[in-house]
This record gives sequence, structure tokens and C-alpha cells, in this order.
Amino acid sequence: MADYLPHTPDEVAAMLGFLGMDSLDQLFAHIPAAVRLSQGLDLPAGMSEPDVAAVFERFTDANRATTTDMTCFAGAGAYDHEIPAVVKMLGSRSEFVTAYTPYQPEVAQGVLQAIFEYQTLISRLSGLPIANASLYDGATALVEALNLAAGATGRSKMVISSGVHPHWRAVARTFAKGTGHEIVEAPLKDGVTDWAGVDASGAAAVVAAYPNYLGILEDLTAAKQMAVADGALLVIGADPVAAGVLKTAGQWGADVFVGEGQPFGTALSYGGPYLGLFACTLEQIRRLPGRIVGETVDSNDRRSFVTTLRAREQDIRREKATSNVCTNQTLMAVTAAIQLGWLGTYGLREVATRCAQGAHYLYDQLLAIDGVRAVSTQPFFREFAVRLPESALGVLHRMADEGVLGGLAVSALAGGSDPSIDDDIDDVLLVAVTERRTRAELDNYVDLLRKAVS
Amino acid sequence: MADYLPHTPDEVAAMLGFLGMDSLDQLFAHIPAAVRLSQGLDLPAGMSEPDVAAVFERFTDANRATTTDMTCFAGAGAYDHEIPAVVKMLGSRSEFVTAYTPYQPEVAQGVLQAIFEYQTLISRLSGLPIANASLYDGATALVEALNLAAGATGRSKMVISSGVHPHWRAVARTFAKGTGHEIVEAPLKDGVTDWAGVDASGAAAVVAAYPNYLGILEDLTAAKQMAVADGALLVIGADPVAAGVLKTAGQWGADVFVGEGQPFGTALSYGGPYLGLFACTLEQIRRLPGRIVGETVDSNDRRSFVTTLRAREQDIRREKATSNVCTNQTLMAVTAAIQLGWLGTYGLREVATRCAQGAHYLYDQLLAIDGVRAVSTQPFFREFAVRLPESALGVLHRMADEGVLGGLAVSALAGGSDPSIDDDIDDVLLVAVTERRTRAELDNYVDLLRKAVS
Amino acid sequence: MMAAKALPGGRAASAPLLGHDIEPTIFEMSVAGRAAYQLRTTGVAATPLNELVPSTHLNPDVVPLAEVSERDLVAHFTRLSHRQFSVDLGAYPLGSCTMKYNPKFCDAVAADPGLNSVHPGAPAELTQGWLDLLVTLEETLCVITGMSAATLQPSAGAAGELTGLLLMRAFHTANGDPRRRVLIPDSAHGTNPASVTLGGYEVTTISSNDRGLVDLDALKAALGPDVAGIMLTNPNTVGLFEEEITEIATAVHDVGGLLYYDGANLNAILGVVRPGDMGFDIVHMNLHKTFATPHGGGGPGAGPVAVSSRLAEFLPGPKATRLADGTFDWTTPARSIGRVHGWHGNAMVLARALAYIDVHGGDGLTRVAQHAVLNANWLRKRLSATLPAAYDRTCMHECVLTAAPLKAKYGVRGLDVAKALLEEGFHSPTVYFPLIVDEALMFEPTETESLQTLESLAEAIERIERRAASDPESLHRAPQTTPVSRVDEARAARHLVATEDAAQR
Amino acid sequence: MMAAKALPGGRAASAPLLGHDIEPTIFEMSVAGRAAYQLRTTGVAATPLNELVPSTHLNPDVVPLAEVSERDLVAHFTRLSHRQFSVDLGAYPLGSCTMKYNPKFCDAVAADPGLNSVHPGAPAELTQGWLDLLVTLEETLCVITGMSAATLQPSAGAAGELTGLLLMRAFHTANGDPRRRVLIPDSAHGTNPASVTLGGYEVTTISSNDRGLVDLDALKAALGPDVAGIMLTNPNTVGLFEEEITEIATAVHDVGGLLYYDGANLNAILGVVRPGDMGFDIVHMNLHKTFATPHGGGGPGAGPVAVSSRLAEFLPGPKATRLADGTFDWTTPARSIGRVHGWHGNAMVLARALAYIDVHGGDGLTRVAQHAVLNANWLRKRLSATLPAAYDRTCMHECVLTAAPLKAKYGVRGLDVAKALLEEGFHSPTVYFPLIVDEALMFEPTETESLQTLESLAEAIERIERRAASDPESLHRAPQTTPVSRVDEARAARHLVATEDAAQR
Ligand SMILES: Cc1ncc(COP(=O)(O)O)c(C=O)c1O
Ligand SMILES: Cc1ncc(COP(=O)(O)O)c(C=O)c1O
Repeated sequence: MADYLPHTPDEVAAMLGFLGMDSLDQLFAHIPAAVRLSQGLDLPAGMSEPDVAAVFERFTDANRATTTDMTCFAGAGAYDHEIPAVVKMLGSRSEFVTAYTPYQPEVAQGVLQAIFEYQTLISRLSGLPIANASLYDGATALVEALNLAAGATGRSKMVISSGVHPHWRAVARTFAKGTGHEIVEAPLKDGVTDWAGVDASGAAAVVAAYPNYLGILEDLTAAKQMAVADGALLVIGADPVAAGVLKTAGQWGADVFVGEGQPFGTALSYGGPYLGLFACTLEQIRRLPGRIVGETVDSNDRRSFVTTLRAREQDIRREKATSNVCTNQTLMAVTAAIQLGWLGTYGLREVATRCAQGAHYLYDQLLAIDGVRAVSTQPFFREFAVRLPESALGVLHRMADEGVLGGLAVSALAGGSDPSIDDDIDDVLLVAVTERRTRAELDNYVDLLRKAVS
Repeated sequence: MADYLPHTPDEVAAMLGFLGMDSLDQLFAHIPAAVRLSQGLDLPAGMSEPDVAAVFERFTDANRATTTDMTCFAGAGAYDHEIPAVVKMLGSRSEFVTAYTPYQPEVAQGVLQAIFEYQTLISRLSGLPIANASLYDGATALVEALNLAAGATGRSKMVISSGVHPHWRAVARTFAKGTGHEIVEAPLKDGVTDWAGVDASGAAAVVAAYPNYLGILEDLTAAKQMAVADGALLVIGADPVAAGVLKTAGQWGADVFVGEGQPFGTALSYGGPYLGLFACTLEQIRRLPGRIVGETVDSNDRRSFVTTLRAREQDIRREKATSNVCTNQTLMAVTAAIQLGWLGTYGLREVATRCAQGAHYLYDQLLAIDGVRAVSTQPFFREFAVRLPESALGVLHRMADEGVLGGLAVSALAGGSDPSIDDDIDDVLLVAVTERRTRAELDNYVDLLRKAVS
Repeated sequence: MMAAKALPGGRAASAPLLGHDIEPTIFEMSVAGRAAYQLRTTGVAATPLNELVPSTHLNPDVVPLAEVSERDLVAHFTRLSHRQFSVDLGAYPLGSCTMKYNPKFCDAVAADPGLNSVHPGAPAELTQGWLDLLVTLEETLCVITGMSAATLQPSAGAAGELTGLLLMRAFHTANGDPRRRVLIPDSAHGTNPASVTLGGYEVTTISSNDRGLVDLDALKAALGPDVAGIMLTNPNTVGLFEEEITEIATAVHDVGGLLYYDGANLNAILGVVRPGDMGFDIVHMNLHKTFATPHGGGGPGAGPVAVSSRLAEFLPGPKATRLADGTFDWTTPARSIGRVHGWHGNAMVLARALAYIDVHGGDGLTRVAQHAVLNANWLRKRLSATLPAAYDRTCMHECVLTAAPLKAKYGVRGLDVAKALLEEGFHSPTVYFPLIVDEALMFEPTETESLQTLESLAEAIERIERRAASDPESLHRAPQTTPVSRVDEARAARHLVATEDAAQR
Repeated sequence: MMAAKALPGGRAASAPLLGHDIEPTIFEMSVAGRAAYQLRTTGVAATPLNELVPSTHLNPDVVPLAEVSERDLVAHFTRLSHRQFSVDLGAYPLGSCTMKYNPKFCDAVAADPGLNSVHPGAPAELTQGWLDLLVTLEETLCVITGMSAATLQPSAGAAGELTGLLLMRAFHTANGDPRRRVLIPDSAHGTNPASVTLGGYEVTTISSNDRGLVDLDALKAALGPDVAGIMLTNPNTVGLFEEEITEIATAVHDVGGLLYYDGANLNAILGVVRPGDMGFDIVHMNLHKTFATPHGGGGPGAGPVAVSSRLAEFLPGPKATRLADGTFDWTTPARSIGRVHGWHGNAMVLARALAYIDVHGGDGLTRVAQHAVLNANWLRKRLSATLPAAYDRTCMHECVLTAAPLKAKYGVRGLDVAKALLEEGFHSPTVYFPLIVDEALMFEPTETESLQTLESLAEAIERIERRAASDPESLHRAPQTTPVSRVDEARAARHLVATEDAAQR
């Protein structure tokens, strides 16, 4: 029996007395007996914290793929970047952690200003003038972008490059069942989108990924031209780390930028909570989903921050809202602001550059292995796919036994075959390299893979 | 090359310019060239934090005796108690961690009030009306107690039970070289102090340990009588956890209480920083070493806290100060207040009781092993000594190979033979049991020891 | 884009401990050439980027973030934290939000690298601990709600709602009868109608009766064969238990509709009554409320959705599944609606929730509900002379009071009371929700606040009432003791400045 | 002993974010029957204590601590933390204290169970990592100070001083000539004379000359065969380098005395000049100052003492030692003075210091000193019109200014300036130390504060000067923006209330 209740038996009795009751059960007397539980919940009794810790040790012991036990080459939107002690410490300050949505701005300037700074950072990285205060993750941010495009154009056809992360496409397909959007996937050819292969007429959005999920850098000029020609919005899903050096979504002409913000200070966390990044042009501002913090003044004319443009939101507009999002991922947004503050202008560039350097070094070494083949001739950035002489999953397991998480099997990501890969998908391995990977780790990887495929 | 400096080269140049200088070296031009370093320090170049983390991994990997890797039965003042997440979190709040001594009370009420609460808690646990804001550790707290006694009595002879921790006695001997105190150690017989064996006439202090370092509960009536008879102060060094249920130092008639506060929320920490506890009678208040926080009011008559009785301290009284202590162990004192707040009145009693229960269970099992013998027939509390059929150190090493830190060799603690143990000291093992030790761990201990000595 | 003259990072005048200045933005503190980052030495050759990537892809400009020292970074965000209220500072009786104390133990669990350093794409064989945890949590949530299967993917309550509506749609579609409308009481939270729209349904609003409950006649009148279902929260958003829930369930089921339970208020009924037993088919939970995972200033949350057996085959996938041999793998339900999250949901929030549930156990969860309801009722009654309850009878874990009498007597509105309460040392309750109550002030004390805290809150409100009588003007100006005084919300919307760059223009 | 009526734990009016109330003590919040603790289930039989221990040993009474919920515990200490200034909030230019930014990385190192869960009595074979760390740190500190061996046992600077004096005594005693006096400049820190007394020596005070340095003639006059040594800090406590250090060293050595270096000011000379090279025989370091281990509100610190080769055999023991085979063990120097700490010293502080040193390296430590000195000189010059330097020439890492002109002109004292600075968003400098300077204000900006912060500090002081001119009264009443206003220190000493129980009486 363990809990965090302050009530002593005397106090409970006194409180019940005040209410004219003599048992806690009486508080629930108005609930029809027919639906009430007679026996309480069929769950084990409460345990003390140290006892629960012992239970959780069973879970942690059974997780082999921790970054402390395995060198991580897995990516696909979730990366093993450096998170310094200072960012962990600041991001876990209890004022940020245990606050609610900043409904009372007079006592929430801390979170509000941090979000304002976050919005500024994401706006700059996206090359677009306005960013929101976060969405759930990259995948659902894409869904919100499609909804925005539908609202902006009055159309419902969505042309999506299959260079977009397979999970994101899957999520878009799921939510399209509610919105009724028609989703058209543009296949990849040689690793880049074959826009010519799809018909974008009447489309609300053209969606491209940059780099695409195979790590490949696509020239987005054609996507932009197509969007303009067909009156669609251009939505770019971009790697926010690469955004430190690559052309911004704005520079490619995007109307909407979406991204997965995990690389900015959030641990791998088995996939969540992550951080949905979202930015757009000023034209779309009244359709922007989620919360936005704006600058204003207080009654003494001091600069203050407050959530603004509330009239778009569900609590006011109800069924006509631009989005149903209420709780978002503020803590991750605050953490991203802190991590980007730590990295600074040149730190982010350095991280992006080192990722690319490591990835290219590894790629070159791997292609020198007998039987390992390129999937594309196109340029890539910090992640790449290679074709192995056998199933990628099998190779991954053999490498895992040697302490390396060698990447991700594209077939597992895609859940089977996929328009992004024209040949046998089972043999394709996706490898990510971050700034944390040392030369020795890369060389070890090469050795292990060579052994695994020979 | 890594550091935490904010200065840009431009700023350095501008600042030097303001000073009429053109290089940083010029700042040091007034230092005689003869003593200046020409080449800088002969140390490796700076490394980034993650690189240093890799260096430290070598250290942590080479430490086998962590509580995560070995079940800990070692004690002697340093115990493996539960420290809950909530205490770690609160105790590591940066306001407490990165503050200096509260010299400006208007902006230091946080630390000051926490110390006030700490003083209250230690006063209650010691049964004495006043406690200071902390000293370095138990051993140096004892030294301060001796100095206080010398000041109070104008005498310099110190009668110390050899039931006092051997390290404390060693520290007392060291500092006595400066103060000129004569230290007389009273031997133990059957594990309790043989007061009759020493002459306390002309003594400034009679010092007893409760329980003594072998875990044994001595009746302190005789010590008190002797102190009263000879006009000496009674100093009791007590286990603060046991103080949750045992007679207080005050109840035994102590003039001064000293103790090691590590069990109150401080990790084993390889021995430091720990926490020197110190309390005394009101009579001795002007001789109390170290800092004291007192209650007062501000100019608007609001309750406030401030360091007080400063006239005792070194910064004011200089060579006549009661002690030279300046920096103490405030953070550990604050942590102790938090941990004691978490434990509360009954939690501390429960911890003390469980320690005793585990220790007695284990003791009974061990004495049933062939060749394992009692060291004393006296009652003990949460720690006990047993005599093994062979060197305790050898047994400890064999148990360590099975993942158990089986206690401490008394010979190692004492640094050789000691008046506390009359027979061969090498075979004596000191075993501590905390509330964290499970029945399964105790039973495993018994099995391992049986194997080790058979 | 950097501030012309950088503002000092070391001046602490914005920390309420010292002063009332504003805190500069990190951009205003930025100085070209400063940096805080330190990276590992890797030994990888530093090939110039333009040798690796065609220059058409490289941004010719440097994207300016901020350039600050680690010291200033720490000072800045530490000061911001001092300008932020949180549960850890004091009572936070925001109705509908369940701002209970979040045990630090759960945060410690989530900080363990054995959980939080695992890549979500790692093969199931290498992450058996995580799959075990997820399956255990799913099973546990099903016991708590009385349902038979659940998805843990949704990231928050609203995401759970939409997932639930897509399940509703999948169910009806599979029956060859997609239907058109979803009923929602007029007191519902805004996410409910918004989710209905995104689920492709039309909203039909059901009015509440004068007892604050669903008007059964209005409900029946609205029902028909095109009704896909109804969304309810029970207790509802005025904190009252829908006593006719069985009748409602029967009526909806009779026309072939499904019952959706908005679990935001689950805290009130833990171990007392289960949505499944009340006839609900779909339940989302707000783990960040009921199971005390900290709200993070607005997120993250987690909004698992549990369903009755007839809906289980539609659940999102892949799902962590216990296999016959005791190991775990990912499987996808037969007619799954697909993924609703980029990976497996907000895993670290899920882990915290399981730890919280394990500490409490079945007995502790029941105590949670009992004491939450006890606190709310005590406060309701204690305040009855000052802020009468909108519906004056036994409430559940929260109570909706009204400042209408204060407005009538003194011209002091609910918002004024809320702001004045900040000056009294408490976070404000939820104001102006639910919309059906005039001058609503919705208090949810939660079970972790003590009687002393509640009494002190009540006394504070009584002081505010006296102030309303003697100096109502001062309440319109409240709060004055906070880092900023009343904020001009209208101006923020009129003059949108949502980034530093907009501020510079 | 518990408060009759408990005060609420959830009211946050004492958090400066909201209000200016006082924070109740934990005892005032206590309610009989509440508890926060949770212990492991062990399976050990719960034998009643009086069956294990004779009842003569058991306290017949329950010692009352406090009885609070975990929620109130968190709220209380979180609010206390908001009532506390710290480096992480802003600049803390306390002279002599070196309140630089403490890298969080070092704290993370010290939080590793691989270091902090090790029992200090575990055999050396099981703690080789720790011994390696300690040996490495000792070697590193010797390089930094130019000495040949060190002890890491002393817990703080003052403990280091006393240890050093005992080494001095052991040295002379071994030479059959214990001696009697230790010389100390009149500007010395109070710990120096106090330590001398405890070391069994008499203090002879040496006056400073009008340049703020040791008066060489006075020194020579005081020297004699009974002088055991001299304690100096260089730079001295007015922030000036003792330029005649070689002459001083020679004079002291000539009479057979030893030179003791108080390392509190080591930050100024890292990589620039070493105590060993100046002729010092014994050096203590304040790791918590120079090597940025956080001060913890007054501790813990660490005060290692390094010595020249002729003193090495006297060092405290046991010492971690590198053996010929590359492993490590504890050894005790031949003529060791014995232990000065219950175990091995403040190990976690030592670990932090080594991490800090490793990050900086030799090059970085030199930069630390250079920039610390640059900042102090810039500030000294920048403020020269308002608060003139006590000795107006190049200082080291700190500068002693004087408010004497303000006192003369406006009746405003140094203390007033210090208090007013709090209202301006800065921690105060050290006031009234060293004692030899009238109305001393001792600023140590440290190297981690930026030019912008220094400029802003200077502007704040200029504003205070203008306020002194226009409204000096207001300065006597400062600070008013802080949680409590000026505190009545005299009353605290007059009416000693050092525990809750004394407060109740
Ligand atoms: C009644 C009710 N339903 C739904 C929600 C939405 O939950 P979330 O904010 O997690 O999306 C809330 C949250 O405020 C709520 O109070
Ligand atoms: C010059 C000087 N010497 C010695 C000390 C004493 O150091 P500690 O406080 O660590 O005992 C100090 C600390 O304030 C100091 O400034």
C-alpha cells in the first residue's frame, strides 16, 4: 500500500462530517449501484517505490538495444545525438516539467518566453516566418499540414513523395480516413521522387522530404514548379539538423515546413515523446494548427508573452477549429530551445557537418565490401541506404550480437514493399551516422558488416 | 581546447584597449619575470566534455565495489540507505547547489531557512537544545568537540573510548598535535568501554560512542558519572539513524553530541562529502564551532533567518575564534533536512528498526556457522562484529567475487591492532545491515560466508 | 538579425527573487563568436561539406540561432524557470486538468537509459523489456477501464479522441453503414467537437438539463440511424456524474450507435466505476492527468484508447503483443485503422504512468478517486457562500462554481477572481469553462492537496470577496505581485509578433 | 511540539513569483499521521525492537521530526529554492569566493553510481578506479602548483590551512626545533589566524604598506629563529600580486621558516605563475573556488594541500598511491601526521575538480586566469569614478574598491551599496573585507561573466550613486524588492532562536 495522499484518518472523518457523510463510499452514493464496482480493481496491491524500481529493472534488463550497450547507427528521424548535462539539467527543472499549458500568462512567462524563442528558432531553421508551439511528432505534423492545405485550397487530393518516411505516410493514410483526403504517393526512382509519375492536378498539397527518408537530397525545384502550376501548397518535411546547413524549406519555396524535432535535445525514448515541428507562410497563419505564443505588453507596458490567435483553437472554435490539438509537446519544445541555445549558430552547423562526414566515410567503406551495393546514385546527407546480399534484418541481428545496432531494415520501416524501393526491399539497410560516432566505431562497423555478409 | 569563457577575441581586444594594453600577457607584466611560467602548465590540452566522460568511464569501470554491482554490507559510519528520487531532485536544485554561504540574508532565505530546519532536526535527534549548521564530517566534528571542551574547562586531557570509530580517534590524534591535547584511549572489554581502566581526573572531555563503532550499545551511565565527577564534559558520538529510537545523547547527559550525517540522504560517495553533526547545551553556545542560523525579523517585521553569533567566528575573532571553519557542508545539511522531511517522525523510526531487525537476523544466522564466533556478549543495534576462523580481508575478497561487499575488516579500519579488540584483530569482520537489505540478500550472505570459511 | 547591443546574461533583475525587469530573449543576449557547445573528438576526417554535398543543396547563408555562453544559457533558462508557476510550487486547482503532484520517482524511472536510450526502430528481439512494459500497461489500463484491448499510440487526449472516432468509423464502415453524426453534450470540451470534424462526422449538440446532466429527452430526440455515436465524459465537465448513464447507453446502442468515453475525468472514478461497465465502447485516457505524468507546460501527454472486444480488431498497429511462448513481438490487428503515431506513442509518458499505477496498485487507485472527490466536495461546500456551485449537490473530483453573484453585486468577474487568486499564492482555477455556466470557475483540487491547503484557498477567496466589496477596482488590476501584471491578450492577437524577427521588424 | 494548527503546504505565496509572504517551516506544516516515506519490502521478520535491544537503550518518547506529504515536502523546498540567489540565476561577484559558473557536466560526473555509490571502506582492489582518479588529481594539482606531493583529505580551505600548519609543525619538530610564531599579513583572511592558533602557533601580524602589499621591512623586523613560517595568499586579499615575493621567500627561508600559500586566490595565477616557483613550501587549494565545484550554499568544498619534496614524508595518510605494476593502493607516508578526515576527503568534490581540469587542460586553465584578471581590471577601471580602487593599479582576479567617497559625500555606506545592488539584479560584492580597507567592496567578477554583464553591473552602480545623491535615505532601506527586506542581524544574536523549539518557547 503506497500513495501520495496527505489525508490522515482524522482529517477524512472531519471532512466527511462537514459534508454530512460518514464514509468515503457515500461520496459515490449517487452513482447507480448497477454500474459500480463492488470489489475494486483487479490489480495487485500498491508497492513501494523501491519495489516498483525492482519491477522496472526487469524491463530495463530485457532491453538489449540501449545506446549504453550498443553503438547506435539507427536513424529514420530518431537520432543518437549528444545531449549535454546542461541541457538535461535545465530541461528537467521542475517549473518547466510540472506546469500546465500557460493559461495564466502572469505566472507563466517562463514557459511562454521559452516557446517564443523556440518559435523563432524553428522559423529561422525553416526559412518561414511563423512557427507554432509544437505538435505531437513529425508524422502528425504532416497530417496537420495536409489539413491546412485542404483548408487553404478547398481541395482534398494530397500528392506525397514516397521519400517521405513510411511511418509518416502511414499516419497520413490513417487520418485521411476521417478527413476523406485522397492520398497519392509518388514513387522514387533511383532514390529520388519521380514527380512525373503522378498527376498533381487538383491537389491541395505536394509533399516532399528533404533529405528523404533514405537520406537522399532531392532537388525540390520540380516539386515547387508542380505545386505552383497546380495551385497546391508545397509541404516540405525536413531533417532539422540538416537544416543547419542545407537550403531551408523556405528557400525551396515551401508553404509549410514540418519536421521531427527529436534531434534537438530529446533522448531516443523508444519513439516518444518527440516533437512535431511546424512552420508556414504568413498567408496561412489563421490556419496554423496548435498553440502560438505572441509578444504583447502587460498593464504596465512591460514586454510580455501570451498564447495568441486563440480563435483558431478547439476550445473556442469547437467543430470549426483548424485542429483538435490541445496538449502538445511543450516540454520538448522548451528542451529544443535550450539545446539549440547550447549548440548556437555554429554548433548546429558543426553537428550537421560531422554527421555528413561520418556518413560519407562509412558509406564509402561499405560500398567497398563485396556484395554491398548502392541503392541510388544521388547525393545523400547524413543517412544512407545500401543493398546487402541478403536480408538486412538477419545482418542486423548478427551485428547486434557484437554490440552494434547497425541501422534499420527498410522493409521493417515500410512494413513490406514500398514505392520508394524498386527492387527487393528486404535486403535494404538504412544507416545513420551522428556526430557522436567515432572513427573507431565506424571502422568496427565496417568490419562487422563485412563479417556478417561474408 | 574547451572552456566556459564568454569572451570573443573582439571583446578581449576592446577590454585590453580600455586598459591601455595590447595583450593578455600585459595583465601580468607586474609579476617578476623570474617566477613566471614561460610555457604554461605541463598538462594535456583541454578536451571536450564527452571526451572527458570517456576518461571517467575508465575510472568507473575500474570500481568494482559499487552498490549497483555489489550488495553492500559495509558500514562504519557510511551506510547504504534508501535515497528516494524526490530527495535527490530537491537536493540538487541549482539554487541550493550553486549558492555561496548566505552572506546576504535578503536573497538567501532559502538556504537559511533550510539550515534552521536542519538545526532543529539535529537538536531534536540529539536531545540537546542547539545544533550548528554542519561541520565537515563526524571525525572533525569530534575534534571540534574536544576543542570546545578544552575551552570550556581550561583543560587539555581527553579521555576517549576506543569504541569511537578508529578513524575518528586517528583524526583526533592528528589535530591534538596542534592543540597540544593529551589523548587517553579507554580500551574495550567484551566490546564495551572499560572506563575503570583509565584515569579521567583533570580531563576536559569524556568521549563515548553510541552505538560504538562495533555496533554495540554501551550503557553510558558510568561515562556520565565519571565526567560529572571529574568536571569533564561528556561528548557522545552517536549514529543519527539509531537516534530515531535509542535514548538521545541528551538523555544520557551529553554536553556535546557529534555524529556522521551521511545516512541522511547523502550517497556513499567514497567517503565524502559527508556531514558533521554537532549539537550542545546552551551553556556552551558561545563556544559552538561553525555557523549558526538564527531567526529574526526584517525591517518590515517579517520572520527572517540570518547567520548569527558571528562574533565567535574566524572572520571576526581571527586567532581567538572558537574554530577555523568557514566553508562547511551546507548542501549536505540541506539534503539531510529534506531526507528527514521525507522520512518524517515515523519513517526514521521504521528505518532504524528495520536495520536492527536485519542485523539481528543476520547475526544469528552467522553465529550458527561453524567457526564464526561472537566478539562480545553485549547488545548491538544495526551493525555487529564477528570473529572468523581466518583473515577477514581474505573472506571479503572471496565474497566480493560473488557480488557481495561483505563488510569491513576491522584491522583495516583500525590500521592494525587496536585497544577495542583484545584478541587477533585480523579475523574480525564488521557487518552492517540497512533497511535496503532483503531477506534473500541476507540468506545469500550467510551462504557465501559459510562457503568462504569452510 | 542579432541584437545590435547585446543584453547582459548575468543580470538577474528578471528573477522575481530580485526584481521585476523583463528577461531578455536569448537572441538579445547573443554575441557573435560566443559558443557553448562541446562535441566528442571522433577522428573522422573533416572533409569540407561542399565536397560531400552538391552546392545547390547548401544554404549560402548561415542560419542565425543564438550565440551564448553556457553560463548565460543556464542563467537565462533558470531565470525563466523562476518566472513560471508549477505544481511543485503550490496548489494548481485548474479544473479539467488534474494538476496533482507528480511523483519524482516516475521521472527517475523515465530517466533510466535502459528505457530512454532505446531506438524505437530497433528490432523487437532487442527491446523485449519495452514490449513487455507496453503490454503490461495495456492490460492494466483495460482492467482500470473495463475494456478488452487498447492502443498506446495517441500522444494526448485529443489524439486519442480522433483515434477513437476513426475506430468508430471503421466499425460502422465494416458493417456497411458509415453513418453521419456524432452527438456531443453542450458542456463538452472543445477537443470533442474538433475531433468529430476531423473524424469526418457532423456534430449534433445535446443540451444539458437544469441538473447539469445530459437531457435524456433531448438525447433521444437527436438519436437516429445516422448517429454513429455519442461522446461523453463521466463525470461530465461540470464535475457531475451522469446518473442516467445506463439509460443513455441503452438509447444509443439501440440505434446502433457507439458510446465514446472522454477519459479526461477518469481520476474521479478509479476503482469506483468503469467506463466498460457503464456501457462505453471506446475510452481514451489522459495519462498525463489521471496517472500523474507531468504536464510539461502543455505537454507531452499520452492518450491511449481502450475498446470493447468488438472494436479490438480495428485498433491502430503495430501493437506490442505477448506471444504464446512468453516473448513479445509487434503485431497488427486484423482490420487495423493503421498508425496514428510516428512510432509507438509517447513511450516515456507511458512508462511513468505504469510506474505510478504500480506504486498505487488497485487499492491505491481507489483511494486516489475517493480523496479527489472528497477534496472537491469539501471545497464546494466550504465556498458555497462565496462562490456558489453551478449545480449544488455532490460533485465528483471537481466542482464548477460561479462568480455570477460577485459580478452582480460588485462588478467583479470570474477572471478578476482568478487573477486575484494568483496574488493570494494559488494558481487560478479554470475560467469560463464549461461554456454553459455563467462566470464559471472550475476548481479541481486533486487528491494530493491537503485539507490545510484547501482551507487556506477558501480563506483566500473569502478575502477576495471582501476586497470585491471594498475595492473592486483593485481586482480589475490584479495581479500586481507577479512578474508581469495583467497581460494584454487582445493586442497580441491584433499585432501578431510570434518570433523575435517579427519583433525586430 | 507540532504546530497546533498546521499551515498549508500548497499555498505558494512565499514564492517570489507570486507574493511576499514568509514560508512556513516544515514543522509548521506538519500534521500527525502524514508521511512521505516508502521503503523496500525486504521479507525480514518485523521483530519488535524491544526484543532485540534492552529497553534501557530505547527512548521512551518518540522524537518528533515532521510529518508531511511528499507533495508538501516538494512544495516547501521548491519554494525555499526560489527564495535563494545562486550563480545559476546571475552574476555573483563576491570577492575572495570565486563564484564562477559551475559546469553541469562536472555534476553529472559526480552523479555517476560508478563513483558515488562506492563505499569508502571497500578494499583498494575493488576501488581501483577511485584510487586512479585520486592519484591523477594529486599529480595534476602538483603540476598546477609546482609542488611535489599532495594530500586530498582536507574538506575545505580552512581544513587545508590547519593541515598545512601541522605539516609545518611536523617539519620543524623533526628538525628538533618546533618554533613558536607564524607571520600573517594584516589583510589576511580570518581562517589564517584561526588556523594558526589551532596549529599551536602564535600569530604575528605584519602590516601592509601603502601599496597594499606586505611591508618588507616590517616582515624582516618580525622574522627571527622562532618563526615557523608565514602564511600568504598571492595575489593577496586586496587582489594584488605580492611583487616582492622572492625577497619575502628568501627572508623567511633565511631564518629557517616555511612559506605557506593560501590558495583561495589560485584562480588568478593558473598557468601564469606557480606557488612552488615563488618559493612556497606548502599550498592549500580551494577546489570549490578555482576548479568550479559548486559551493552548495556554504559547502562542501575541498582543500587539498600540496607540499615541496622536503615535506612530502609528513603528509596525511593513507594516500592513494600508484604502484610499480600500474595498480593502486593506499600507503602512508613515512612520518605522516596522520588522518585529517574520516575517510579520504570530499571525494565527489575531488572528482568534479578533476573533470573541470580535464575539460580545460593546461591551455584552458591559463585562459581562465587571463580572463579572470582581465574582467577584474576592466571592472576596476570602469568603476574608478564611482568606487575608486583601494590601490589603483593592475589587480589580479579581484579588485577591492572603496565606498568611502560615497560615505563622505552622501552618508551612504558600502553595505548600502551592496544591498542596493541586489535590487539592481546582482549579488553583492564582499563587504568590509579585507579589514584594512575602509568601506571595502571587493568584487571578483570571475572569468565566466561577460563584458555585457560587467558593463551592466557598472551601470547599476552608477545608478546607485545617483540615487545616493538624490535619495540617500532610500539606500539605507534597501533592498525592498527581495523576499525579505533588510534583516535585523543584531536581534538574531541578542535573542538567539536557532531552532523551531526555541522559537516556540
Ligand atoms: C474534458 C477534456 N477532454 C479532452 C481533453 C483533451 O486532452 P489533451 O489536452 O490531452 O489533448 C481535455 C484536456 O484539457 C479535457 O479536459
Ligand atoms: C583568502 C581565503 N583563505 C581561506 C579561505 C577559507 O576557505 P574555506 O572557506 O574553504 O575554508 C577563504 C574562503 O573564504 C578565503 O577567501
